[in-house]
Amino acid sequence: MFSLSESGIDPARLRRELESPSAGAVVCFEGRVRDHNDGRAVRGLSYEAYADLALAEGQRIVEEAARRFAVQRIACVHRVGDLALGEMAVWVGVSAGHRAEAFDACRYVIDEVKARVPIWKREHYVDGASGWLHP
Amino acid sequence: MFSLSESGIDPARLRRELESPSAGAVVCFEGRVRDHNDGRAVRGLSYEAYADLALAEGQRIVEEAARRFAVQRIACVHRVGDLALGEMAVWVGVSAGHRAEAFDACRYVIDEVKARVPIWKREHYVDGASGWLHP
Amino acid sequence: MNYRLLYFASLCDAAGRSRESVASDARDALALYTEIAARHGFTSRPERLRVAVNGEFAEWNRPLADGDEIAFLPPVSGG
Amino acid sequence: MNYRLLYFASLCDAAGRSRESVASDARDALALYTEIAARHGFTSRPERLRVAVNGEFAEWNRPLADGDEIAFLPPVSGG
Repeated sequence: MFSLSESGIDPARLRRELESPSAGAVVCFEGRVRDHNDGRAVRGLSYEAYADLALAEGQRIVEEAARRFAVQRIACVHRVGDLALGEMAVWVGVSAGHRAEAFDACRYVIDEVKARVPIWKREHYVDGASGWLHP
Repeated sequence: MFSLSESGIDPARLRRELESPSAGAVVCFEGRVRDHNDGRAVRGLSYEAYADLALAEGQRIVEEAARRFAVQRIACVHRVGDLALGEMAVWVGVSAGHRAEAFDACRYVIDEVKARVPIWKREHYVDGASGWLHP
Repeated sequence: MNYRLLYFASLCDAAGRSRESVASDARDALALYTEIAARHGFTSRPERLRVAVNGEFAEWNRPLADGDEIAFLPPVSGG
Repeated sequence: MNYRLLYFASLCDAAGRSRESVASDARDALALYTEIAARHGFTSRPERLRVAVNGEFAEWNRPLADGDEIAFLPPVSGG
């Protein structure tokens, strides 16, 4: 399940949705707002999403991961709007019978989300400037 | 930091110890007691450790991971004693500037802990039998 | 034909708006982008962008229909 | 020489105890294991085990000193 959130991500709540009696392994990834990027001091950032397409593409990625890897549950949430330093920008959680699949599926989801989901980051720098990141 | 715990693992508390303003990525692994193994229904398990050596070897693994990968903090806790279904047996958390290193270090720690740290699992089966797992 | 256009991130900044309706003779996404880029001064070449039509990714040669909603998408940077 | 022995997991079950002190003429870890395995009926061949001396992993040919604490370790199964 892929979703967008306009407010703070609650990993404990999301984590509970991965519960399964046959899940021997859970792997979670958190992406957070760092205090620097490419040598510039960052004071915060904003994410803008093309929401309809982001939700559809995020869900496709989750379903791809579920087909490729022997996992039980997958959840991914991406923030939109303004984030302060240290806030969670994205969370991915995977439960599986065994750890290899949990790691691989979690990595797949975050890699593909970053590559494909129409979300854009604007960094706000300590020096007052800001800019969109378009890799 | 590697430790053994005789009581339930609290991932939220452990997670807070990984905080760092320059950490853009956090990866956590949880190993949990599954309701089956090799086709047998499991009702719980016990872990026995050679505590002195387990702590020394676990700490060596954490330090190896810190040298090999560009990470910021690493923590690992392994339970000992009796565990019920669904309880957390082991937790590994890694914070890093970037996700590749966080994933790789987390994977390294759990793989090496399972291979090298003197801890043994006794499974208790629903049919009343129990046995040590010595892979 | 009448199209609804959506702009995101740097293209939104360059266009000075997040959406607009346009009347255009362009019959595919690439022709429409060329026309719109000239009007708003977009400097990104289409190879750097992706295009979506009616909420789904599409090819640049995708024929357009009256009333389609088109978005030109800068390289994404989520996560 | 006097040695302190620690037993874990299946070896603890087989020995019926988790520790004991022994007097032995064995001068290295392998000789000591051979002697102890015969006494307690351990069926594991030493290649399947690891040995630790005084809380650190050691080689099987490690010479032993009076008072050493020796543990024969079954394959681990943590995690």
